[in-house]
Amino acid sequence: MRYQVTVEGRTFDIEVTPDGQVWVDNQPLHVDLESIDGLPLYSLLVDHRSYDAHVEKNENGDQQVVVAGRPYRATMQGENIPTTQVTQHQKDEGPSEISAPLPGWLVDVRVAEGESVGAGDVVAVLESMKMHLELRTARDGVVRSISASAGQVISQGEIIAVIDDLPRA
Amino acid sequence: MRYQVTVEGRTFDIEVTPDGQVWVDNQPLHVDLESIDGLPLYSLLVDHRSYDAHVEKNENGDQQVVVAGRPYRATMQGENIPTTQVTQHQKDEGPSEISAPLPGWLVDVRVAEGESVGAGDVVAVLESMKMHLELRTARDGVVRSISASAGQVISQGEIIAVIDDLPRA
Amino acid sequence: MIKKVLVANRGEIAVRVLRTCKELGFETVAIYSEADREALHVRFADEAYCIGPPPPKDSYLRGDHILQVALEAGAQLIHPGYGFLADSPEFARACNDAGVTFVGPLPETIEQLSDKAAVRRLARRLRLHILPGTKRSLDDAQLLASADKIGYPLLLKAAAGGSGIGIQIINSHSELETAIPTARREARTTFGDGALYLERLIENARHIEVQLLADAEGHIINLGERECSIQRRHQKLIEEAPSRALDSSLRRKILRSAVRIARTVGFIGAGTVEFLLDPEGRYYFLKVNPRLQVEHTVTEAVTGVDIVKEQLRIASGRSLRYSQKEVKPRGWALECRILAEDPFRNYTASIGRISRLHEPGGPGVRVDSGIYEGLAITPYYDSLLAKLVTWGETRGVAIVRMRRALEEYRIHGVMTNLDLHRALLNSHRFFGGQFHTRFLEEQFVPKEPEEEEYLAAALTTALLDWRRRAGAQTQSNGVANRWKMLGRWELLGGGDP
Amino acid sequence: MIKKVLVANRGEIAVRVLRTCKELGFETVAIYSEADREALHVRFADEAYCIGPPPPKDSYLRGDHILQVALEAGAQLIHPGYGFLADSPEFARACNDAGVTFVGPLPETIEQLSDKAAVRRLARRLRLHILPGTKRSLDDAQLLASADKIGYPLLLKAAAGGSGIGIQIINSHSELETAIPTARREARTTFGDGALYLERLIENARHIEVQLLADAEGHIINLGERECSIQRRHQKLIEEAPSRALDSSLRRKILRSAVRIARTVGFIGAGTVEFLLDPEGRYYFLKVNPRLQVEHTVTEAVTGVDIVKEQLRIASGRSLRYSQKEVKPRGWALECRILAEDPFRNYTASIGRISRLHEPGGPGVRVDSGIYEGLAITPYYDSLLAKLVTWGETRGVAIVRMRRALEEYRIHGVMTNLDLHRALLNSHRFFGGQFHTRFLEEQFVPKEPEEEEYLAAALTTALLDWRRRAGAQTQSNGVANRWKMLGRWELLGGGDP
Repeated sequence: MRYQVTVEGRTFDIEVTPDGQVWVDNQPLHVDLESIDGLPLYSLLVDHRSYDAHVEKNENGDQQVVVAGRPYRATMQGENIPTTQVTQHQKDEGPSEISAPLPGWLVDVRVAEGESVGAGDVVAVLESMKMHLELRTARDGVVRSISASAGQVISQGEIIAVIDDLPRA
Repeated sequence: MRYQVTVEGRTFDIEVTPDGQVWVDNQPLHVDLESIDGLPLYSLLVDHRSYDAHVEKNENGDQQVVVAGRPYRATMQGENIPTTQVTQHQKDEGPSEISAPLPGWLVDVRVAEGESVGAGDVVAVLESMKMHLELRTARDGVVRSISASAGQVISQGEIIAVIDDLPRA
Repeated sequence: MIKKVLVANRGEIAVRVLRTCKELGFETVAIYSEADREALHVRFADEAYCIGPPPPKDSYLRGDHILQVALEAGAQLIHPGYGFLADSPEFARACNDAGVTFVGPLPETIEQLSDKAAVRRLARRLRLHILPGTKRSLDDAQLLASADKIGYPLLLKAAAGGSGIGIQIINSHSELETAIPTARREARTTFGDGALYLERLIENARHIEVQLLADAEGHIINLGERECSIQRRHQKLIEEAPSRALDSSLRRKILRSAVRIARTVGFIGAGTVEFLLDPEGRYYFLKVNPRLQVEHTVTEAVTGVDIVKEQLRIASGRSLRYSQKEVKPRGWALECRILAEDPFRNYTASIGRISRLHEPGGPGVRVDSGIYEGLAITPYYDSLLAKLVTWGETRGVAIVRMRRALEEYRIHGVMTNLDLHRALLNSHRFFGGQFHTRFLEEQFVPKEPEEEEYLAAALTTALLDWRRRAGAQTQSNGVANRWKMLGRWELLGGGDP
Repeated sequence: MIKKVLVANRGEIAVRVLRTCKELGFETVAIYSEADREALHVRFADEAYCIGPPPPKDSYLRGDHILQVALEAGAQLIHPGYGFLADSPEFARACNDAGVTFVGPLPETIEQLSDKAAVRRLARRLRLHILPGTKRSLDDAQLLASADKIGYPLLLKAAAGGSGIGIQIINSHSELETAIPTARREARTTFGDGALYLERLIENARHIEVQLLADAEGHIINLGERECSIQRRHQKLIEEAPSRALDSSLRRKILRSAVRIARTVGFIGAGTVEFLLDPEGRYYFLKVNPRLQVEHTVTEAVTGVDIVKEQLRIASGRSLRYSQKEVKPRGWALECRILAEDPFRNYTASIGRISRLHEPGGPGVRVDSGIYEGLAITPYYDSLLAKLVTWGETRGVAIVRMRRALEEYRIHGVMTNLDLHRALLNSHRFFGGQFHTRFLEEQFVPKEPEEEEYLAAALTTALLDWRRRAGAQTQSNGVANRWKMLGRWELLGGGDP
């Protein structure tokens, strides 16, 4: 089985033979991955170098491998593996929603309905865990609606404002 | 629902009403049992007294409740609960087997086939985790067979000797 | 009679205080909001009472509820921890009036210390330097005029703010003009008070503070200084004791200044006097905190004094057990605040459930944690999960020990700033002690992770996929191990496997 | 050049040594048996090599394999920990001959110290008291005759034994007659050598030992004494430093005796001289351990010295960093050995998988652990899971802190002796320091658990059944909490919930 694994921009060519031997970039490596008690917890030995690895989902639901306490996103290609589509499919059209990435309290709403906004403008400020979080719009537009007001408790994912595209010239 | 719960010899009469209120020995108690993250781990408040409880199986496979780090065996009776049979059903007849409660090495076999043994006699000595463990016979009898010898590695549950009852007088 | 103590706080500091109470043989009472039913301090205390819904204003700030619980539970003492009601003279007074001893200074002292203008006047009388700044009730035009007089850069602060919230750095007149309206609005929303004031920004300043203990008989001692210059967004991140920035003569002066100001206000209990130190060795008085601080642990590590125990003793009317001469600091200590936030994405707070936890141990390591495996981290309170403290004979040893302990620490389920700490502790400038309060935000560049860890992540990903496909026959690691081991025996040329 | 250290051990002590190596910036190499692939020390080290099947004689005692790994991995130092090869002059010699430095005394010193008869002669020459006893090669008749001369009670010991294994107390001639054949057979099976000897049993004796550090230039210092009188089956269970049994004049004498004997044998490295102290204050020399001891942690806690670091420094040819005067012990420290065994069922060993682990923390607490959640505890090695160490200004503070830490500790999945420790630490005689080496087995009666915990167990059992039956609608604790809280608001008469 041959894999192309990309970790944070670095790509490794990894081959695992039917008897479990591992070749990386066509060099043999002595690799021993031990799963601990059915947990997503592993002890990895690579030519006797010892790593601890933990496989988990990150906030966005993507799988990540935590090595020595540091999280790495890994994507994989290989025979029978649907190529991971990391296409930069950005919606350039239609309304965009500004929602709360965390639950918290709305400290401030900086825009009014009907107001024009530019990419990067702060639409609202959310407080969560004693931190202020600025919620910005990713592109130019007009505020169609605002569905929350300062002082209000907000759930995760709750929509705070909807921004319409600028009318086409 | 009414329960009779016996914990290490002490029996409590516990009633849980349909709305979850708890009465113990006909006195109302404010009881709040909080399960943590689907784990067998609980935070228990009894009239505001705080306990941590952990439910697990002990070595014999019986359920036990660990309160504040100390294990308690609890048995329960109630409507629709098959009465827990804790009968002292001791086999007084037929051959008895001496087996290893832990894996380890057999350090010594103290009896020979055909030898008479008395209740409490040491049949063999097992070493496990640097400890010596004496394996004794529970009653009088004659050693029918010995199936392991000193120095041998023994698995958990492996039979080391079989003791026959003394021929009836 | 066995005493009963109510701890009017949550998280790591509630656990911290409960620990000492237990050691003293006191009965303990915890309070919790609806969001904290699972919290460690609830499980840790002898008794626990729910005091309200999650928002602090409805629970941990409800002094009336908390006092009611204390009376119902029969507590003789209330320890406020830090934050929440710790600086509230009203709460302290209500407790004392109800016959429950508030663990802290007299309500009048707390009141006096919370009046920032009065404290500044007092400091000036004692001939301490204070930061040039304005009053707290200026209008926009007055602020702009004062700013030009004080000179830039300066800090625009919300009068009702605290703990580093509501502070902005202003570099010019025009920046200030733009900043004022937003700052007022935010201050009004966040603190319910739009008042702002200005303060001179000292560049390359270091934050030095002095830990004090004082009893009701007027004995005051210092437990040495702490340095807390590694900050993010004006909030302390790493603290240490003692400070590398002080030589013995400057140390003596600062310690003496701290004791003098405490004596003047009739301070009783444990408190901290905060200073800013400029690169020329001039120190500016900032304020007196009439309570336990997050970073009291580093002082405990070097002095061996349990500060919470001394607080409880003093609150019980006993006199100090130490004379100044008997306080003999040894070695060096560091504290890293472990926060649930993503330092590489603008310190965004992170919530979730602790899915796995492995804490460091071994010589010279102390962990003060408010979490455990399975606990949900909610967005309602601050993001402090735990404090990691290391001690060493020298600052160098404390640092290498902290590096080692940070490498051991594993928290899964929420993002933490462990990695930022690792990077900071590995930086040469931190090791050299060359930093100031804006070091992290202005000068620090974290190191890239080690190259070989990328490969480890890639191998784990590929092998897990391969195993899923290959199924059961390769699950048995034991067999693979034995095979490899046999290979090794041949290599080593001997031994019956 | 960065040094590389191979740690020729497993479990908590391997982790302990690896920690200091990491702090020193050394590269680390672990070795493991097939049973230890998951072990913490493997995950902890930079590199790890399998050296054989589970039985120690096939892995951790295979000096040839271990040395081969050291050479292959390019390690310059081998730290043996305690047990296994730590006392083996052959292994020390093989390492040194192969150009890998053995962290310990010279092989000749280890050899000399392992010859018990020679060491006794040496002690006698230095006018130290030694326990009346016999040679190690007597036949049955000679043993019986010698026993009558020495007097009863006495100890029958296997000559090849150690660590408290193969020791029996004999109270009379007839008891000895019965015991000899069985003891010979067991010694032959366990140690491969049936030789026995006798030693006077000192009643109500206390175990006192002195920690030493010595460099190659002949500087020797002591780091004070430890007391290890709380034992079970002649194995230490709780240790402390300093000892309550010594006044300053006796302490001075014992420390001086220890240094003298070490000087006489040309000791280099870290070592311990063990004594028995009788109730009259007479102390008997027992032996010199040329290695790190399990309980070195309590000495570290009071002196602040990292003993492993000093071992590595000395092994690297450097001289001692401390003069005797610079060693300034502070406070008191205790260590509890946390073992996987059932103390209430004859100390039966327990195996299984650690299903949940919560370690204590906070001020004055150190945990040295070889386990983590998910790890399988196998029957192949000793049952030491972790060591819990507390420090306090006084012995009393160290004790109450230990009680508190023991209450916090949770280990699920295997039986442990945590409960025995809790009971011991709560006993008045332990608190009073009135104990001796047979205190636990002869005099200690554990307290019954608290009555109310029975009810807690009963309630948990009943409510879990009730919830299972009631199904989903009662799972939502949040609703129940809110309901109860509303009730509370009404009670408190205020606040909008």
